[in-house]
Amino acid sequence: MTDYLWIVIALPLAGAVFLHFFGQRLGEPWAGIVATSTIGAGFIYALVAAGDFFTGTGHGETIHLFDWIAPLGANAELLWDPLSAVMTLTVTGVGTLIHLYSIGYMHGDPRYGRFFTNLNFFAASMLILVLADNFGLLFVGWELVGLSSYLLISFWFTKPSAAAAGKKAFIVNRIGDVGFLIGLMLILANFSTLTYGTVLEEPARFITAGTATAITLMLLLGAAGKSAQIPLYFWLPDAMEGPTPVSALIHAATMVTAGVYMVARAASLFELSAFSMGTVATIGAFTALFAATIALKQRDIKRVLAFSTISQLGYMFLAVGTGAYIAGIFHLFTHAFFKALLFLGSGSVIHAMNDEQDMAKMGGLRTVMPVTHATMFVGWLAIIGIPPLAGFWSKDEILALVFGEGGWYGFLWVIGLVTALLTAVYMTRWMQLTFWGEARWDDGVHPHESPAVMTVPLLALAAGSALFGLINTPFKGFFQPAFEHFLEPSFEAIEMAHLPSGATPYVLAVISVAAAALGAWYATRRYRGENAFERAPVAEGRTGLWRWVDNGYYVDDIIGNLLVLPGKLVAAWTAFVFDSDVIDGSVRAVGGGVRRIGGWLRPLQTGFVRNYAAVTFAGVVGLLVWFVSRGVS
Amino acid sequence: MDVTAGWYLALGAVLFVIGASGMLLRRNALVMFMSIELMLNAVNLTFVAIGRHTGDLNGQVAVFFVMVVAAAEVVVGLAIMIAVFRRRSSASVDDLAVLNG
Amino acid sequence: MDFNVLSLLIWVPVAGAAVVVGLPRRRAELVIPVAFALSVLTLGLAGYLVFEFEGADGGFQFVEKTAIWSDLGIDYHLGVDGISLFLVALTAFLFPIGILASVNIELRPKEFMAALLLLEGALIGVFLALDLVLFFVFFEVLLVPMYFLIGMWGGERRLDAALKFFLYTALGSAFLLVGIVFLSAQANQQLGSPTFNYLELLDLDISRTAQYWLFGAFGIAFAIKVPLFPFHTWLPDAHTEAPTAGSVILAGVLLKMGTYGFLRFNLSLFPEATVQLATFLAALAVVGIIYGAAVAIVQPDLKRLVAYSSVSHLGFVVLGIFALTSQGVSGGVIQMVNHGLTTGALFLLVGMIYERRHTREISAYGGIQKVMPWFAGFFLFTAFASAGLPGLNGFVGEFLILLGSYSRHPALTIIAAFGVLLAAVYLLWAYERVFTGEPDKEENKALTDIGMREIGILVPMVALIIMLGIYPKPVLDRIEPAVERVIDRIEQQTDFQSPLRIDDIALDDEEVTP
Amino acid sequence: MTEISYLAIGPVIALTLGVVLVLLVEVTYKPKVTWLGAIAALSLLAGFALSVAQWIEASDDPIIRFRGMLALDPFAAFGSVVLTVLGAVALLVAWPLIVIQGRRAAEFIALVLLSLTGMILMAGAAHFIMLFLALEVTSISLYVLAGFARDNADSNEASVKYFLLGSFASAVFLYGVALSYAATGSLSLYGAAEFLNENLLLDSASLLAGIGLLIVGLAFKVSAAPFHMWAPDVYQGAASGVSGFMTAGAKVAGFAALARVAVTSYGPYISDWAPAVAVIAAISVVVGTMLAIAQSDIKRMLAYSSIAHAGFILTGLVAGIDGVPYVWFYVVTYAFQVLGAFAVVSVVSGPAGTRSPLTDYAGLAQRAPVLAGSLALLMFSMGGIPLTAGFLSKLYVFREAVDAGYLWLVVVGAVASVAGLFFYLRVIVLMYMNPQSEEGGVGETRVGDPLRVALTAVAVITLAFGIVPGPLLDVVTSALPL
Repeated sequence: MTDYLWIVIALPLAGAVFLHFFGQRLGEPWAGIVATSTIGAGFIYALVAAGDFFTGTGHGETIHLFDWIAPLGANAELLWDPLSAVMTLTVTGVGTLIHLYSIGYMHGDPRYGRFFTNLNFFAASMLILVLADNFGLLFVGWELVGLSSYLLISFWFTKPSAAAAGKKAFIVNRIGDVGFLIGLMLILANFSTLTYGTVLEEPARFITAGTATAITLMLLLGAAGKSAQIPLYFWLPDAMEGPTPVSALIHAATMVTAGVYMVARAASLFELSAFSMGTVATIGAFTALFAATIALKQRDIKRVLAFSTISQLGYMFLAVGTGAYIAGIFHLFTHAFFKALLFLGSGSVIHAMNDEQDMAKMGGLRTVMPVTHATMFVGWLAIIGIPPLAGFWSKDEILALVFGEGGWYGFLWVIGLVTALLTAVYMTRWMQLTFWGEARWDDGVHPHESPAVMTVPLLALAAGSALFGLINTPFKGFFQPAFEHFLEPSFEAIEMAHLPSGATPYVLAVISVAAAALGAWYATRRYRGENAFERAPVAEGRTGLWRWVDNGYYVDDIIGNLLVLPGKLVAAWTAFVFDSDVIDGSVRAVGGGVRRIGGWLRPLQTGFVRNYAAVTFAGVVGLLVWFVSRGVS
Repeated sequence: MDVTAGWYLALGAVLFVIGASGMLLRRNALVMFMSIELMLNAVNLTFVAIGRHTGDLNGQVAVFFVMVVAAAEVVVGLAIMIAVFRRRSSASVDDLAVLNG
Repeated sequence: MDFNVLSLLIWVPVAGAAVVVGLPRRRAELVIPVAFALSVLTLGLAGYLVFEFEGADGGFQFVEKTAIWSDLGIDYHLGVDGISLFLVALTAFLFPIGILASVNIELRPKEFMAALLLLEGALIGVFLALDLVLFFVFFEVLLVPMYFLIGMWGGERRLDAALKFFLYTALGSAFLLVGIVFLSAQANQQLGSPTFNYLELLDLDISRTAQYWLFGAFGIAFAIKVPLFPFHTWLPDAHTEAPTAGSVILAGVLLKMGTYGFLRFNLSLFPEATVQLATFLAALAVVGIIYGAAVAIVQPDLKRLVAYSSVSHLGFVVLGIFALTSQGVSGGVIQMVNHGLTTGALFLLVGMIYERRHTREISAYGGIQKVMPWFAGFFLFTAFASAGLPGLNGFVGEFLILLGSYSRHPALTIIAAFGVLLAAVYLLWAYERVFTGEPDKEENKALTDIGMREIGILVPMVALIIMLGIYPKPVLDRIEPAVERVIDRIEQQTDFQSPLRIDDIALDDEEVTP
Repeated sequence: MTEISYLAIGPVIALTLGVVLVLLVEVTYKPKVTWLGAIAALSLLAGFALSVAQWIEASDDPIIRFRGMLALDPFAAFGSVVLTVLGAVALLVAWPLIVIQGRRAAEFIALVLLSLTGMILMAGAAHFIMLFLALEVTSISLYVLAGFARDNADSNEASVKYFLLGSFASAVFLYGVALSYAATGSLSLYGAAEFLNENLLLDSASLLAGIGLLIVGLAFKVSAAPFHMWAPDVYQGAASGVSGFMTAGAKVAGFAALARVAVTSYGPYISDWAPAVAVIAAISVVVGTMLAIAQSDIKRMLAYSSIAHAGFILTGLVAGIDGVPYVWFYVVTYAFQVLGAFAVVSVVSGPAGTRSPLTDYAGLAQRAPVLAGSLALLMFSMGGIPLTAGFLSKLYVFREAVDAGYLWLVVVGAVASVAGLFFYLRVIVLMYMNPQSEEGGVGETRVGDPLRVALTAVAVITLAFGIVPGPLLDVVTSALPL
């Protein structure tokens, strides 16, 4: 069965190729149906292939397809183990639903076929990423998802902002990729190959803790770029320029989680360096808090979710940085569901509001869009972490494990808790401004419930967000942590974080639920009534701070003015002053100089016979001096 | 005191240099040509002196050839100059500096 | 071997040039078909060569040797090994495309095609010559057709560009010539008979100081050709002013003569000096990588942008070569081919848009993806290939180079890695400005998308770009042995030990059963 | 009486007869100029045949005849072979000029043949007096040829300058002969060599001074810097139809004489004169190139480039006897190239013209493909681009110089040859790539048959010996002085 695992990648890839040539001709809805079915089939195949893992009898195995760059040990080899299985299933599963949803959402778009080409291509790239058996192939997927994200963000290329956003996303990702590349250099220099088999199995055989720190920090840079963590988070909000399904699939459910997956995959490397682990966790925690604060004051229905995604990814980094790999992957899994759900829901809203994205012009949609609202309600509860929905289980496991580590992690736990509170606030505000309260629609806008092809995925995702938490509860019997058992084989060699003993977990759970509830209660009250959308979460007055928050702490401006602009100036100076005047100038100077010398010599040719004779005679004298001196000595 | 070949050689050298300097300093074509003749005769003197000194006839014989050649040069040279100065009043070669650079 | 395929590779195009010139004036319509047919025939020969080539053998194959100018020991001596094989193939591949791309030449098409074919023969000769004088002859003589290509069919500032190109490169060749002559004088003393035979010259033992001087003499010539910073300023002018086919050949093949020369001659003939100077040249290469990219970012002229990107990309090649690790050098070799394809394609694309709008100013465009979707697609694809996107050819080379160089030049390689980032910057920014947004200018609205001929030109390149990106194994397998020989030789001749060797890499495909 | 050898002076006799016949026929019959041409052709043919006979004879046993006056050796034979061919081509090139001379045509032809006689003797002279006579025969006829266009101011000036400076140089040369005679006691080249081989001079000052002055005298004839000042003015002032012959012939004969004197008489003192020659070579190359770049008249440009080429040829001479074959190779191929170049000039700016501004060549490629093509080929060859004789010549002399330990000279030469490309290419740019090629360019473009033949011959020589130098090399390597 696993021998043909490549089919999982090949299906969406074939779909992409096929649609590239015939997609436009196929048109609606067939292009979408083809795309959806390819990835759906992939999902089913993966499900079957993962059978052994469910029964716990499976073991990881490598499938060698063909040699790629053999000298680097970077060949087309797939690794099929529980971890990659989970990722594959998430990608294909959620992916299928989002493909399905897009059939409706992209209705009437002139480049309908092209859209599904790219969507399928993304799925294929993502699957390469998660199934790769060496860092080389991983990097292939790593960059290809970057490419497809570029293509999809700037899908509406006639919109300059969209084009710019796509470019920004790709370039910021490239910054991280450079770090990743340097990490790979270090790996090859120390392991002489990139295959997981050699690198990840007892890396201590080859490298010291110091080298491990260097390698992992470089990989972390890559991960931060891909997963929009500090310092490379700022591309993700702009990425919302893309069609909403794209935001759901790429910028919420799958691609952005690649960083988390990579850290979990390279756990054995990270384990070697406590410092790197600490860095991962700290970055995660602070990103979570930072993004959450910005989310508090966004007006764009999608940008809220974007920052929320960054924040949630922060949780995942916090988890893997703590050694709670399975918890991290679990949160990745649940988040894939409820965040995709929320995005698709907002998409449904945007659709209904004639592409209006400003929450200031929404409100009171509950009545006109019952299904959407219902599913969003589930998503909302899930993300703020109300039991027994998925978000609760995953987020609280993380928090508990972090708490269990103690020390610095204790502090990170506090941040995590505060973030949980803020999450409740901004998500409640989001619900409040969008669905509840009075309607603030523009004239001529007649919201309506979306077609079934869009609502069905919503319902499916809602179900997932509601139930999938139960597969990993810390209890016994039916509620045993199945997910954990499922993943354990992938982390056998790794020493994992442990839950604090005794009743502490339950106490922690109560605390965080309380925090969530508090936040939700507070937000519902604060964001009721007139101009709520302009209100700051807490009392007015210290507007200075809120202006900062409004503008995302001016990060974009700082980058623009402190990095991009000077960079362009330097480049311009190099090009138009240094290169053209100094370097080329000196070349031209040599050429011109030669000619000028000729010009100087010309007047010597006076045309007067006497002078000619004089020169000749001078030559005679010179020669005589030479020869006679030779002769005398 | 007896006059050795060395004296003649020295005299030849002096004459030669005088001729050469005449070539460098004078502007009149004819005078320049005369100084060339002077140089040639300086060489003749040298030849004779050496021939006498070594008792080798070649030296003396050479002189005749040089004289003949000199004569030929005179003929051609004067012809050329006439060709030039038919169209010009002065005999100064400095007027002949159209070609330069 | 039943026939001298190498000689044919050189002389078919040259004879072809004669044929083209000989065509009767009134049958002008024949010129392009004939020229094309001949170049395709050459391509066929190259294909034969690639398939008959014995992959595992790192030595020279299909060797031909006949003494021509025997008095000085100058031979007509040809041979091909893994290093030159694909450069020859690349050359043979690019010329039919170049010819197809210039069917619209009005001015003296006959002479144009003849010049192209001459150029092809000489270029192939450069890569096949195993006699230094023969190499020099090809190396120098191909300046002439290239000079005419730029000077007669080029853009507005073509005269300066052509002259600069010719003189600059000729200056380098002057030192090369002195070096070659000096080398043969050494041979005269050591072997008793004068020779320019590469294989025999390998046996010379040259004093360390002499090696430095010779390395310098050869190096300058090649550094100018590559071009290595700071000898690069002839390149943007020449590339920009040359006609499309000219730029394609110039960027695609001509520059490779420099890197090839470094690899073939400097590394093997002067190993001592090579080991000593490797870091210096790698440093120059890295400067070139960053510098070329930085300058490319702000170029207002699309063609100049691509030209400067060549400076950056060739920097990678040189870095790989002077990593002196088998990965690095192999990466360098395959990157030569990759750059030939991608940059060649980019120049073709720029040429296509130039034919329509007669301007290369980026600011003159905008939003043309809407009117020229196919063109935009090809351009974006090529841009990403050039930016080293995995799965496309550019990545394989850069990946090998960077990972192979790190263990010898760690700091430099890390800096070089940022070149990959900058490549994305200048290409995507250019793409954004030219293609995205709404087409505002009337001329741009009126543009017509590329037609079948142009797509036909591009498709083979795209196919190769993908092929080399996904399955480079056949190419790498043929390059490896030759590269190994070079490295082995350096290790024998000096106390240098290559930090990374294929053979000590543990390629274990064992299953991961954690 | 074995000292007499009519074969040794066969070519000379043939040419002299030609001279006499041309003049007599002219005065008696006043025939059509074609007849005079025929006579000249016959005498050149005879001269050529006899030279070949000399070659065959001398290659077995080279000897000296006329009591040490003339050498009958491959060196001399080859010299006269080349010179007779050169003379023939030169007459073809000059034919349009001859035709327009009317009744003076005979004199012109006679002078060309006469100067050829002198040149042939220069290559064969084994005795300093003989050499001096040959030198003068050559020079005097060239003085007259330079000023042949009596009513052209430029020509007058050219001939006066040439005459005065030439005689000056002859005097210097002669004084050198005297000094060397003083030191060796012999006026025979071989006698001197004998003497120097047998006795070691205690005080070689006068000998070396003599060598120095001899070198000056001959360097002047081949227009090597700093004894070159006359060359640009003379070559420009002379009628375009004949300056080519003056350049080429003087070069061949001058280098033949220089080579023979240097390697036979003073071979033992090579360590003394080679450095001096090297310096002269370097100066010539640099000065010639630099000034050529600054020219705007193609005749002057060619003149200066000929100075640079004199330097390159001298580069080969520093290797002594080993270098002689390659000196031959270079000077022979170059002689024909420069002849061809001036031939094109003589068409574009008129056979009797003296000025030939570069602008006349704008767009020549459209107006006269043949002319432009041949000139381009010659320019590339003079610039040393491979597959032309010019490249191999340079390669050979460079190699010899390096072997002789003059690497610095080779570096100078190599760099200078690149700088030289600058002005060779500029001509090509004008002819082929000139933007306003359609209008610009006023030069004449009709090519007569004689000229066509000459150009073809030159092109063939340039290309053939550039691709398969073997035959010529076999000859020159055996064309060594006794």
